[in-house]
Amino acid sequence: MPTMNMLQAINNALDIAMAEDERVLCFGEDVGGFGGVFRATSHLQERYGKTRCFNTPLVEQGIIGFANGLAAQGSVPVAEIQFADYIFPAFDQIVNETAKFRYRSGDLFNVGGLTIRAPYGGGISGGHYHSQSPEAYFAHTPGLKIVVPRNPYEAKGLLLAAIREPDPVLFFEPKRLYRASTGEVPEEDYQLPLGEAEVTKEGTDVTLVGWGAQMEVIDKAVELAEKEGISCEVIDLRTILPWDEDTVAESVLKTGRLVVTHEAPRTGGFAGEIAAAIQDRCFLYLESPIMRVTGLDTPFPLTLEKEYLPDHLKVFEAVRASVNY
Amino acid sequence: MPTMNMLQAINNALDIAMAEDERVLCFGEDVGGFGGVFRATSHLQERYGKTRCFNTPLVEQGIIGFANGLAAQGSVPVAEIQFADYIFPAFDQIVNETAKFRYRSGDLFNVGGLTIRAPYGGGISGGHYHSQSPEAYFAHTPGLKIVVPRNPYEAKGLLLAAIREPDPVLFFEPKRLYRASTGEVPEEDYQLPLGEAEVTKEGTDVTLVGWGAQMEVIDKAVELAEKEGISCEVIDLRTILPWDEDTVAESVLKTGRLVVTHEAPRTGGFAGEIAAAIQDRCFLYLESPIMRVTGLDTPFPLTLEKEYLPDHLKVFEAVRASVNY
Amino acid sequence: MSTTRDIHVPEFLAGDEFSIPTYRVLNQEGTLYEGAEEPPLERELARRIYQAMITTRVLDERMMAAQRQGRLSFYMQCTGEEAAVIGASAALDDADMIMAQYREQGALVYRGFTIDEFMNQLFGNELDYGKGRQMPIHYGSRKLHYMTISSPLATQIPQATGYAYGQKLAGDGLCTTVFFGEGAASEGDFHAALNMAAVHEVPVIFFCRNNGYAISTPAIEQFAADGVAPRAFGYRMHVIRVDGNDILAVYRATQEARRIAVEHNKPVLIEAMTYRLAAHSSSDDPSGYRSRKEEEAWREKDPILRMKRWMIDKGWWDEEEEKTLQEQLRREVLETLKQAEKRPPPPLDSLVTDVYAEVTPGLQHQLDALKAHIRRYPDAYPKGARSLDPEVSRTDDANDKGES
Amino acid sequence: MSTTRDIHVPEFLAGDEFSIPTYRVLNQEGTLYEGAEEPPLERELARRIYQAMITTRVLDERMMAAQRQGRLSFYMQCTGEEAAVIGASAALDDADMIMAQYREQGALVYRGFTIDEFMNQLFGNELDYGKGRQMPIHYGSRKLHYMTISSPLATQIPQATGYAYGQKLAGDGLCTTVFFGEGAASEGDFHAALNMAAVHEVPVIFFCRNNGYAISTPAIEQFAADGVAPRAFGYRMHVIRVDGNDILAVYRATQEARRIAVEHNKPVLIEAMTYRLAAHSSSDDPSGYRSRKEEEAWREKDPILRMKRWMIDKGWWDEEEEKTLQEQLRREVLETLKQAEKRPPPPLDSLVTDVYAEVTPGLQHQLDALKAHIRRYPDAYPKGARSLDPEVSRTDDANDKGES
Ligand SMILES: Cc1ncc(C[n+]2csc(CCOP(=O)(O)OP(=O)(O)O)c2C)c(N)n1
Ligand SMILES: Cc1ncc(C[n+]2csc(CCOP(=O)(O)OP(=O)(O)O)c2C)c(N)n1
Ligand SMILES: [Mg+2]
Ligand SMILES: [Mg+2]
Repeated sequence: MPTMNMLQAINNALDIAMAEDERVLCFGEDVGGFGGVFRATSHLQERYGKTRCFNTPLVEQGIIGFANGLAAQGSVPVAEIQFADYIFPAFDQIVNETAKFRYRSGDLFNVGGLTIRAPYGGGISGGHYHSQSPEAYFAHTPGLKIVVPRNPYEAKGLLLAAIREPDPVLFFEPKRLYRASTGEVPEEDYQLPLGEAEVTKEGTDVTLVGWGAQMEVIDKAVELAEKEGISCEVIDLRTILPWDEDTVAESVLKTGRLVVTHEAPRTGGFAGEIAAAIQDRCFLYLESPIMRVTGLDTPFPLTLEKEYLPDHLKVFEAVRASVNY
Repeated sequence: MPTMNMLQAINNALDIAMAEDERVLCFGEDVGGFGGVFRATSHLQERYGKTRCFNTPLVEQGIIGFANGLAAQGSVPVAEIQFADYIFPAFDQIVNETAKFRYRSGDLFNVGGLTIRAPYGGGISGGHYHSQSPEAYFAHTPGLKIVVPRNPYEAKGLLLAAIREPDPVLFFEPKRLYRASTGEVPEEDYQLPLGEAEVTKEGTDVTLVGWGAQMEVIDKAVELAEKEGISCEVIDLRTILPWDEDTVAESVLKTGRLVVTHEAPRTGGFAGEIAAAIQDRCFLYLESPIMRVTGLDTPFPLTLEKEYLPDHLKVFEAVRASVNY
Repeated sequence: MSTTRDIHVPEFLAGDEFSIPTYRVLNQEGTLYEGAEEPPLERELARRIYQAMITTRVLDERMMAAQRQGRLSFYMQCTGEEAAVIGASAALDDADMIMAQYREQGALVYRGFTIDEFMNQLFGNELDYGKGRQMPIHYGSRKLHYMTISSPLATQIPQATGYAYGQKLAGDGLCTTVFFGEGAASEGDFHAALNMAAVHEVPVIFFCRNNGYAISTPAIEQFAADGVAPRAFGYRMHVIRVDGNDILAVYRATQEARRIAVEHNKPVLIEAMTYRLAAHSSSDDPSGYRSRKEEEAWREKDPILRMKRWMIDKGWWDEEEEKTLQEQLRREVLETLKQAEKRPPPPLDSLVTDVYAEVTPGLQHQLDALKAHIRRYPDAYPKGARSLDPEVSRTDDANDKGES
Repeated sequence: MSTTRDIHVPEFLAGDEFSIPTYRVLNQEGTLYEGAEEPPLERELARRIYQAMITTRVLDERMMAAQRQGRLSFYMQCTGEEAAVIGASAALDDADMIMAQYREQGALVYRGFTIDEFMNQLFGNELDYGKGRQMPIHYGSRKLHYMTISSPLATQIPQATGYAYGQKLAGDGLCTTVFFGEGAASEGDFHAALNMAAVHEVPVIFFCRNNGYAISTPAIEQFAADGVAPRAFGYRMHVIRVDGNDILAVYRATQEARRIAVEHNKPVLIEAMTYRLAAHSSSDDPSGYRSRKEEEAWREKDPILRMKRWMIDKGWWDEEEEKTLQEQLRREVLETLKQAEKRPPPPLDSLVTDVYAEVTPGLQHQLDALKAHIRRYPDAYPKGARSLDPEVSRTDDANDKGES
């Protein structure tokens, strides 16, 4: 099996999707000849032509409006937003249009073919306009699916699933891992299920839940915790909306403790939703309050980024606090 | 003291603010000569002239962009978005600009003078584009303040405070109550504090938290509950961001039970944040899981609106379930 | 970029260098302007157009009356703009996609949406294709290639660009026409749509109904330029301004626009100058922001009257026929209305279907909880209570009608 | 609306009816075009402009080199566009507001932002006015009326309209100039800004640097029209296209634009035709999307060289002076850089200040928890650990410098 980094895995997934189905189109700012500022769409224009892989003018609301129309027509657009921080001009098209297209028409029309890719997250000295994790902004929107991969293998399998999914999917890619995360990735076509979390490690004392780049942080924290004899169960949520409550609840019923972590600010972040739902379902089994390890309630900083980020030490301390409550 | 409905109270607050400070400006779609589609800005153009109260072209991103610039310049803009459902084209200007203006410049520049008013909420046969409650979309954004009044008295006092507040404020007005809610409102200038919840009724068995139009629903539910001998404490959050965790926590430490309700869909709604924070702070005192009574995880419907809404019966049932857990 | 001439003195342009004329064929008397050529429009098609205009007018009058009686929660009229909307639709292939704003029911009438179909949407009953989820007038028909209306303004404009791009790739010779008001053209989405259409050479017709108002806001407070047409220059796009109350001019211009779009894959902007004769909607009262005199002046330019005169001149129509048609339509609307308002609401399950292609476990759970709650309080939720048991109340194939 | 002439045949316009010329004064040899008039530009001001151009060029070269050495995380050059940015700035009142995109450091240099001030921002140290919160090149200065840069493109354009509206109300005779690239002009915010400025008669100058590229995207894939200038017609706005590498043309055109803006409260659009000689940013490599030949052709149109020839011709500058200035600047940049990179980071508390006017209880709580955590692991957070005790490490008045 070849080794790929996450960008290669994503590029490979797009290549497979475009080769297989000529209705699949890739576009966005600098996506065409240049292959995207991160090169996720490299060589696609060469292979599939300028009508199927192209640059758009610099207008996110237009990119997604255009993509919505294309999807409604029956094409399968994969639109790139250059940074997740720049997805907000398209917020109306996504939240009021993409998400409600099928519902409002009684399923006469839908934009299920649409996938929106965007690099997200911090740890790259990007300051508050190249570091945001906006998943929670969208997770309040029925009709959208939101997926975040943690490594190249997951990225390829989840992206292929997202493209073929009959619902519109926001696919947030942890850009800090684009080149940093490498691993074996099958060359052939495969899909990983949407809507299903994955227990990446079993344990008995405490459950840790995260997604995307934060899974690496969790793994490091777990190493520290296990050295202290704390047995951790780790869950990668993978799909943020609709999320797999059952898998998390089942784990917490067993461990009695839960730590959830994400980079985005705490207030209104998706950890809040998980905590709210799980305290409801597992109330009598909880040994300690559900803990959240998140960014501060501030814009994403630059010089003090390290201090801001929910790193492995902060997660480890939360695990300790949870177990010693 | 005169009796006013909520629109009159809001109009009165704007009138007072404009009379007192000539830097205060009111604008938005149909806000000028016509006085707004709900008439919240009636007569302001007559009184203060076309340069201070005017129609804008139909472009929400422009309205808020313009308002951000005006506020940075030192003016005190009160921008109206005709319906909260149409605030999303301005999402980027609000979330990436308004909210981060002071922080990113190290306080060289700020848009603290800005207030954005928008009618929100259901119960008016508006379907999903005239009924949304988008507060949670913004509550994940440090730098913004979010305020929702429950009656005319609160509307006037909170709006005056919002306009004079040194931070930008989103002021969501429960349009179902615009004419339906009336009450005594002092003619003179007064302010109510931002960032402080209000305990509107004391009780001992269970705490109910809500805001805006939902307070009326809570009151009805409490009536039913008290008939069954359940003593309810009721809290109007009033400011959603930054919210008054202390007041809610204090109450829950006493009652041991919490029911939170809002109209927006459950997943990612602000009740989740409240539940997450309170289970953390009050863990050992909780007698039952924190319950959320919310809209369904769907776009806002029309014909079956009554079924969708978190009405007094649903809140009442949650109170019962909480007490009988 | 064909940057052209040099100048050595700083001369500013302001757009006064050119002006955009208005294309007119038919005057208010129903005869042709001097020098105007009648577009080839056969009797049958002319009658289909005219009848659609009358039907739209009658439907609007009746439904606004029904709204005033409290039978309907909301309504919006096309009144005064029938020629613009129907003239454009008639110039299209019936399989072309139409993406409308909300005031274009005339296009649906023209394509054969039945009164029954209108009523079911207006009453959001169990036969509404939209399953009672949107406010009245948010029609849609897959069969008639008419995209379901969405309230947020201008969002359909870049969508039309995307839809038409897909049509171009599909190579079926079809195009998309997107309607919008001069107010909606102020949204950022409009600018995005035109620019992308020009850059990507998309067969889309941007049809602006410049009816003078956006609710209370007059066009003069909407833009400083001479209408919406000059914006086409910003994107190098073909553009024409037409008298929107002139059925022949609208028809002919749209025909030509369609040719440019489909044969050359070039977008076209059409600005139809017209007037919103009625209130913005049933919630609006225009007396607060415009004069009766102004309204009267425009009432005299009624597009239906103008076409009628032309039709009668041609011998293609007469007053007798008109009377019969009007009476028949009024009757049909009223009868259909009565049936539609009595039809049951969509089933309770429709609250959670179509959010996703399949109902998610979470939504199923929420529906189950709701059902349990309604069982406890059936009287509080009469609409929901009647369909707790889907087998009993659901007309099974009802919802499939408009889709095929 | 001045709807004008009628036509009776369906003629479409496509913008080929007119063309937008380019205003040029100085040719590449540094002499005037025939028929061109030299704007009144005194020796002292010309030297201030020229020195600002040189300073900008040297700063850019040195800092890009520093970035290549890994001393700086990110950098963006103004290279090739100095005449456009500085020529425009020189035509303004120094108290006019400037709202830039990110490639306009020349304007700051011109207004007197010191090398030290640049360095402190670039290194996000404790003297950075922005308190180390934004990426390098996100400068701002209240004192110099230069709005802090924001990365999201085009957001500053409608803000400039609003800012200028406030200036008009304040009646102090000032205006706002907003810079942006031809790429950013595709955003919806651009359209909103121009339309609102025209409707509300706002003294704002929209200055488009059309440098041919938006990262890798050539202008030809950005719009189909002849540049950005024709968009002004869509809003009835004064517009001029200038040779952006011609300091005299830019200066003169902007002077005139400012007069129109301030005296008549009318917005103006200026499109400066120029070229981004360097990479988009330190993260970019243009060899993937454009030819060396193209770059070379533009390098010969270097705006600094052109002005230099004119200055020398005038006897206002000579090679000796140039050499001395360049050396002195290189030295100053390097020395200042060395100091700035050694300065401590902003204090830990700055993580939570300025989110709101006052630190909220919730944020104070989060900061306290963070401090407790850092006390436990001081080595893991060296920057934060050094300012756990604010008294010790904070240079108290440091942050006030740029604000007055
Ligand atoms: C994004 C958005 N903003 C505001 C509204 C509220 N609104 C509905 S119709 C309307 C006026 C539209 O005017 P125009 O586009 O000229 O169309 P007309 O009604 O004249 O046909 C407004 C402001 C909306 N539906 N969507
Ligand atoms: C809203 C938004 N979308 C995308 C980006 C990423 N981005 C940064 S610069 C740039 C290109 C800008 O080109 P142009 O406006 O022509 O300015 P230039 O770099 O040529 O000076 C892009 C796409 C951004 N910063 N903001
Ligand atoms: Mg209109
Ligand atoms: Mg550029």
